[in-house]
Amino acid sequence: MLDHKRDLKAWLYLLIPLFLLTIFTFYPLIKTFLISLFSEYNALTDDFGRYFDLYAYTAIFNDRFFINALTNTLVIVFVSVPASTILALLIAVSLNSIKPLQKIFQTIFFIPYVTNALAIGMVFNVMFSHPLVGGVAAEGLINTLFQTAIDWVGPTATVERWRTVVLIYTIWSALPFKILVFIGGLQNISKQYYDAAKIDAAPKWKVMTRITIPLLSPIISYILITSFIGSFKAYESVLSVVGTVGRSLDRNRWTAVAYVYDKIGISGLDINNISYYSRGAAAAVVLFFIIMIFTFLNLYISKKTVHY
Amino acid sequence: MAKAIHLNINQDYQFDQKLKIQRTAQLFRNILLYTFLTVMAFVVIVPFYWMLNVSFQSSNEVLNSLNVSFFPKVFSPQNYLNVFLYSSAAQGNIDFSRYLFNTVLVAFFTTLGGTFFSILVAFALARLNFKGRDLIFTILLATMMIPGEMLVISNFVTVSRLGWVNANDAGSYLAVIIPFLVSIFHIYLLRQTFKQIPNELYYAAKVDGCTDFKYLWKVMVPMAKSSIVTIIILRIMGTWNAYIWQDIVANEKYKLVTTWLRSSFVDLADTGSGRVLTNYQMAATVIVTVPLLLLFIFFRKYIMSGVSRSGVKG
Amino acid sequence: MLLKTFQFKAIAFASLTLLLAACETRPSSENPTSMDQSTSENSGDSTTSISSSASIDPTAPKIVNWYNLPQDTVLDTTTEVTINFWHRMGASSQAIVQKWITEFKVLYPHITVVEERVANDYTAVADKVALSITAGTEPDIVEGYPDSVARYAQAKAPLALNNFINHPEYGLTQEQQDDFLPGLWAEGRSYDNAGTILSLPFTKSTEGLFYNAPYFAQHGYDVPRTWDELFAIAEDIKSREPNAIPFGYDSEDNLFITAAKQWDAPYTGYNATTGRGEVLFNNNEAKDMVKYFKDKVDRGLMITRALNADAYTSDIFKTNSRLYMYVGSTGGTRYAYIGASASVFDSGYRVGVAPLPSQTLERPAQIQQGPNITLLRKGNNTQRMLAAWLFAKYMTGAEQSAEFSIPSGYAPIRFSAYQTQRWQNYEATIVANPTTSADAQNKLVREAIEMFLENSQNFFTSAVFNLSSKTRTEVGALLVKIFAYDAADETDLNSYINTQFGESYDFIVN
Amino acid sequence: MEVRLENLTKVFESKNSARTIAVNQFNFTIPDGKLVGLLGPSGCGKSTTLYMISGLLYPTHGRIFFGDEDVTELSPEQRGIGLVFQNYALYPHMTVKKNILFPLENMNLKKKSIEDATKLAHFAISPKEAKVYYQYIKESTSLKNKYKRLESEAKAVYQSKLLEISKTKKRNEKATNSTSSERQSFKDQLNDFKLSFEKEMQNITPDKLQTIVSKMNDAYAAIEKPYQNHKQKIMMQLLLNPIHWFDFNHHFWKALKPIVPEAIKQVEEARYKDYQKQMHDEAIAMAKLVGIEDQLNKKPAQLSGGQQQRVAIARALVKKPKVLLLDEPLSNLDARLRLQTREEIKRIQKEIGITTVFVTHDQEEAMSISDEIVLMNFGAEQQKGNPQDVYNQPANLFVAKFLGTPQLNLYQGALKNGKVMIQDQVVFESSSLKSKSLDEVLIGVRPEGYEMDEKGTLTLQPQFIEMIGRDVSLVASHPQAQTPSIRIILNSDDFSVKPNQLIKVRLKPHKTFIFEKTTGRRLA
Repeated sequence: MLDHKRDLKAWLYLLIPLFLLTIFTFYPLIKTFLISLFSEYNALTDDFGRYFDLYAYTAIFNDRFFINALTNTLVIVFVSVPASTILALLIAVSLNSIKPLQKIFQTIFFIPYVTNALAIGMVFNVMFSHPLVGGVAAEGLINTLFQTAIDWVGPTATVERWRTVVLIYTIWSALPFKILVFIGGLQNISKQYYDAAKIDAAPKWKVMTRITIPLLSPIISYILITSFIGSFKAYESVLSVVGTVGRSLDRNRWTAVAYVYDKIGISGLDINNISYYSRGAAAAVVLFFIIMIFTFLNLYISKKTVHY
Repeated sequence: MAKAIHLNINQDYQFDQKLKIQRTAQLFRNILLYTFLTVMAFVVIVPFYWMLNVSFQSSNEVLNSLNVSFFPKVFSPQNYLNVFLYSSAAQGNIDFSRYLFNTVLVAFFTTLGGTFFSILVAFALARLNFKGRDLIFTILLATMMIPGEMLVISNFVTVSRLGWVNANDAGSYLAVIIPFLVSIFHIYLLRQTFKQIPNELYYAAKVDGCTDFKYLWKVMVPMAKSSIVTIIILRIMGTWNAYIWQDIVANEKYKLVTTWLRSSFVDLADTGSGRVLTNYQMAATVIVTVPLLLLFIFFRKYIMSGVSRSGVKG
Repeated sequence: MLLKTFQFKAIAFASLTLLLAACETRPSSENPTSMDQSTSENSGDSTTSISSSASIDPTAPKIVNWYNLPQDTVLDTTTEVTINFWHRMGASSQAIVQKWITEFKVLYPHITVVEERVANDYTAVADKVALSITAGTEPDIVEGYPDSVARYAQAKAPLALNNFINHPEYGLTQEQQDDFLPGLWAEGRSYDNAGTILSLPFTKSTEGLFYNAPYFAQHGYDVPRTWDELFAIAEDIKSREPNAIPFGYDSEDNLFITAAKQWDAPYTGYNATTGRGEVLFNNNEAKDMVKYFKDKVDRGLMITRALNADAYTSDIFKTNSRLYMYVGSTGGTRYAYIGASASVFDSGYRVGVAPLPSQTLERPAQIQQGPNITLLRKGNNTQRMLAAWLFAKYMTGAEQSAEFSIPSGYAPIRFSAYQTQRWQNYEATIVANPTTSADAQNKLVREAIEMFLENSQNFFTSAVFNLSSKTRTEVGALLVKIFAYDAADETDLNSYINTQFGESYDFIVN
Repeated sequence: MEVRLENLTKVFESKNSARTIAVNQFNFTIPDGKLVGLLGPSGCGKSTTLYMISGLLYPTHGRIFFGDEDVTELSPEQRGIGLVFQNYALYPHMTVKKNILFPLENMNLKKKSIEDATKLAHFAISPKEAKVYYQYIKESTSLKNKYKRLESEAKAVYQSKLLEISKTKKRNEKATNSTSSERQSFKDQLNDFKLSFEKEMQNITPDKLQTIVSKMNDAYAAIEKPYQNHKQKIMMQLLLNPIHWFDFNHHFWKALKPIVPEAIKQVEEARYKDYQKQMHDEAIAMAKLVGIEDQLNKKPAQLSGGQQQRVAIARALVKKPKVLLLDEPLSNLDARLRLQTREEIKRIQKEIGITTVFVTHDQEEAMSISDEIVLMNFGAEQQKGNPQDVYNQPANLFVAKFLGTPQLNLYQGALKNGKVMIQDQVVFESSSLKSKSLDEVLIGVRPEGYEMDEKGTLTLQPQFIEMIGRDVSLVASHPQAQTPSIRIILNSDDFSVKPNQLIKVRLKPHKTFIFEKTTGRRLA
């Protein structure tokens, strides 16, 4: 309602940040778009080449390893995000409904958040490790505990197995932030709703579904949106958990991002004279659009269901 | 009469019964809750237990033992010292402390600058109204979805044109700090909080002859401090976990702990086994984890209300 | 709000597609671009044999134009120059280079050399150099493998050394050139047929068979020359010690490439018609080769590094039990002793080195590895490039070559290195039957280097193109997978091998 | 300080260029030191008006004068007003004291008081020059204001013209031409202003202003110079002794006092005064005035609504504004507190005699404390004046209906040459009506405007009796009444009403108003 005479001031606040963003975000973004369309782009000379077409896109969609990478990403997204969200919600609610030990539990659940993601990924790797030849090294913790000799993360690990480990890790590492957010949200819900529920003698599950979740819905949707965006970009997690130091990540375990990195690492043209770099860019662009679509979907759904 | 009394007693008795049932139900529920939490807590904690366990094992144990040990056979706290003394050939003899120093330095400046800019932008977007505000906000939101790798190469070219890449001076730090200084995610988070501060406060401040800038720092920032603390933590975490970008742009002397944790401690110097000395690795990880943990425990209150705010629609 | 975003993006994309319409579209069959053509006349066979130096045809297209250095160019010693040298050397080697830099500064006070260890492995170095080329901040000298050079060549970045070498004052005389081991020297020329020289050999090594000498003597084994002989011995050992893994091979990558060569199985090469590098390893000979070794692995006769939980197989070797021979890089010769416990050493543990076994004695092959040094073109800054050249020349001098080899086990790259005083002194220190680990190491290094020299005619290198390094790592991974695969039966194994080969191939070319 | 609003107009333009006129050609003068209530139903533009006075909103047309200074272009802080919001808008993270101090901290006291002191000093030292100089300053500023005003008015006119054009525009050349011509003329106008401004500046600028100024400054310097050197020395001495570092200014001033020349004493005083203390004292004083001195260290959240209200008022008053603006200040309080605070506000206002504007939708509230009320509806003034007069002599139906509880009762009636009749019964006549005739009028009667009378001309059907405290009201019905039931306040002595028995009443002339049905204009 306040009338502003001078826009100029506002721009002063934005000046430096926007400048930085323009140089380090907008410009590269646009450039990547263009590169993905100039299918003979030469990364070394930064020369866009002669051709402006969609060949890079056709190339990646004919590349089964890209499809595979996308699948891996989608699996991570659609298993780990909902799973971790639900789990986090349960934990948060339970945490919120206990008095003694609450703070200690809170701290414990937060620990994964402050540890170096890569390092802890390697811990997982060690825990699930399995020597390919008996008698040269120790079985990992898990194999020892369950008296098995399964290759979970090694070169011979089957899809189901390494995916399981990756998912366990991603869920595990996604928990703390979500728990944190939910607890915060729960504490903002005023007690009277619950008192009312008590008076109506509503059963616990009903309280959960009829009061807690609706009142948390803005936070839930926020969590979903951000963590969807986040897990679409998953790479380091996979690399550190099911990759081996000094070897490039097994192509079957690639996420979309891993694909991008591999392609922008190779110079020159492939057999169809399409620059690998352009293909990397194209993959990134595709990923970008997928993320965008999902975000809109999210927002749309939350518009429908969230009670603000 | 007697009957009545008896009845009464009976009723009382039943009443007690009800109470008992309720109590037991309550008890049962609590038991369930605590078991659930304990189990989850256990799952969460295992990797850390393992981290600590390994970090106290001797190099010989991690390299040659043929079965996992749940507790260090030879308890070797000296690992924690060795982490600092260890200068692995793989790292060109730059020791851990240097990396730690780099990380702290970078973390400090990224946090400082990043938070500052986030505050400015969030304020402009939440409080001031000017032409094109919504457009800018929309664009920002859109860029939140960009996978970072779309930016890496062009940014590399940019920073190297600025002479920051492999610069043997502060340049390397700049290359690590500047490009991702402005975080849209944080701006978004903060804007949401600012949005919730009632307009009247702003008008009141106006009437009290308070400039926009002063209002931001004297009213908005203190009121949004929990969100700001959150951002600070997120920032520090970011630096703590920074991997790819800094690994590409900075030369050995200026890299951050993550690189060290991943690619150092490859055992060439000692026995030439070419294996990773996980005990050192884990000791190092513990060393970088603990301060952050303390930070959290210290700011728990703020962080919690802070992050939850971000969820509410603005 | 976000719907707006969508519109905004949509518009952006629409405008791009409009652009597309304005642009030229690609004819269906288009000839490959520069780099590929340049190599198009390259010899069609799968690998460039180095022992027989390829015939030079000056009229052939050059991969990069030779930088024109007039004969009468003189070094301008008045103006300061600083040149950068990027490498990935370990601490000890780095120390030596730093020493050289100070020495060089005395010779040429106006030249300052800045050496820098920019990454952990050669691929990472290449990535960095590639990026820096894009950004125009590339170093003057870089240590690396040929395929990296080929990569730089796509930006015409490498400096053709021919005119520098031929320069009357600062160049290399003919006998100086001949002083380099011919095979190594030839590698610098292997990028085209015009004789363009893009690199000088720097630190070179090959693979050797290291064996537990006393153990072999004790059981009267002769040093194996073929794989069959080797595995015969292995089986004998196995029969004696059931839980032994008699033989180890450190690098799966090398195993595949070398063995493929020995089995005469195509690996990579240059397409005769297009002249572009191509991937050929997906063939039956290669599969047979893999099966041969897979069989040995399954029977517990053999192990590789990946199977050994990423520890060098020498790790077990050093325990003087279970593993009695391994193939490792001569660059790491000393690690045959380093790390072996004193007790083991005193118990008489000694190591012998022999050439790599081959499939048949007719077709011996031994990989030649180790980085070269490449100069990068610095515009037309003649003085700067001249300075870089001089330092490169200095680093590859006889003295330096010897100095660098002795501690590491890399072979000197020049014959005259063996005449240097330094080398003589070193030779003098070698004792017939050493009693200290240090002596033993020196002896072994010497033997390794002799082995290197004697077998240099068997050296080979693979074709060099934008996918060669990817292929190399991929075949390594492929081998590990197959070795680790737990096959139900013959057919299962075959099908698995086929699928894996197929996948790997698709992956590389895609 | 008198506040004058000259045909103030505020038009809100929403994105889809839908224009809503919140305030329309509003003219009003708030006499100095009076408390004026802006009264009206919600959305009548009273708050908008208030915010325009405060400077938070800028009028589309019209001017605002504080005294004879045009403040239309000035920002809120420049106008020197105090504003109290409906929800108090206290800073939740500051203590009560901090809240009250906040405005003071923003108004660089030191600078200001030094300036004033310097001015005085100048007058003391070189009266002649000072007189000329400050005269010039005063005139030039007022001149600037004047032209600013002129320009903005011209701009407003220009824009409204453009708007007209764009409305009538039919996508043809002429329209665009006219816009361009308008733009041209506007430009010319601005140019003229510029020229004439410069000319007038010339006129008021005294010849050789420079020399005068320099003379003045030299005279000042002549006195200050020797003293300055002294000052330096003393400062050095003090700095050498660490005891003085704490609260340096205090010690410094103590040392300076004896040696400072009379002429510039105030200036130096102003320079070394402890403003923190001053602000603090003022804050305390304010707190005392509103009676919250014992709450100073609490956070707003810990206070009751009434206390928060007082804090808000204290904060608004602490910087001694010329005008105090209150936006529905009582609406968040419960009934009892409301009465209390109402008195409180009145008291405070009287005590400091500040011109106050009080916005409310509660007529009772407005009437009880305002010296003068302004009734607004649809962004326009309906009636203004002293509350009682307005109540007794409502200008129109709206006013009559809006004021007074229970509401006034309306009957459908007719006017036959001067006589007002309901159902052919003459209920009211007045000379003012002369011999007018109108077959549709509305008769408004205040609830207290009835008298039981056997010969009464109005017959009512009682429904029931309502007792609110002391006064008793009869709820009855009448066929011609606009409302199903009508309320009559009876004086308790005469009520012998029996249920379901018709009663006859007479209307008190001064409590009865006649309105034109169509326009709501009052006839008598």
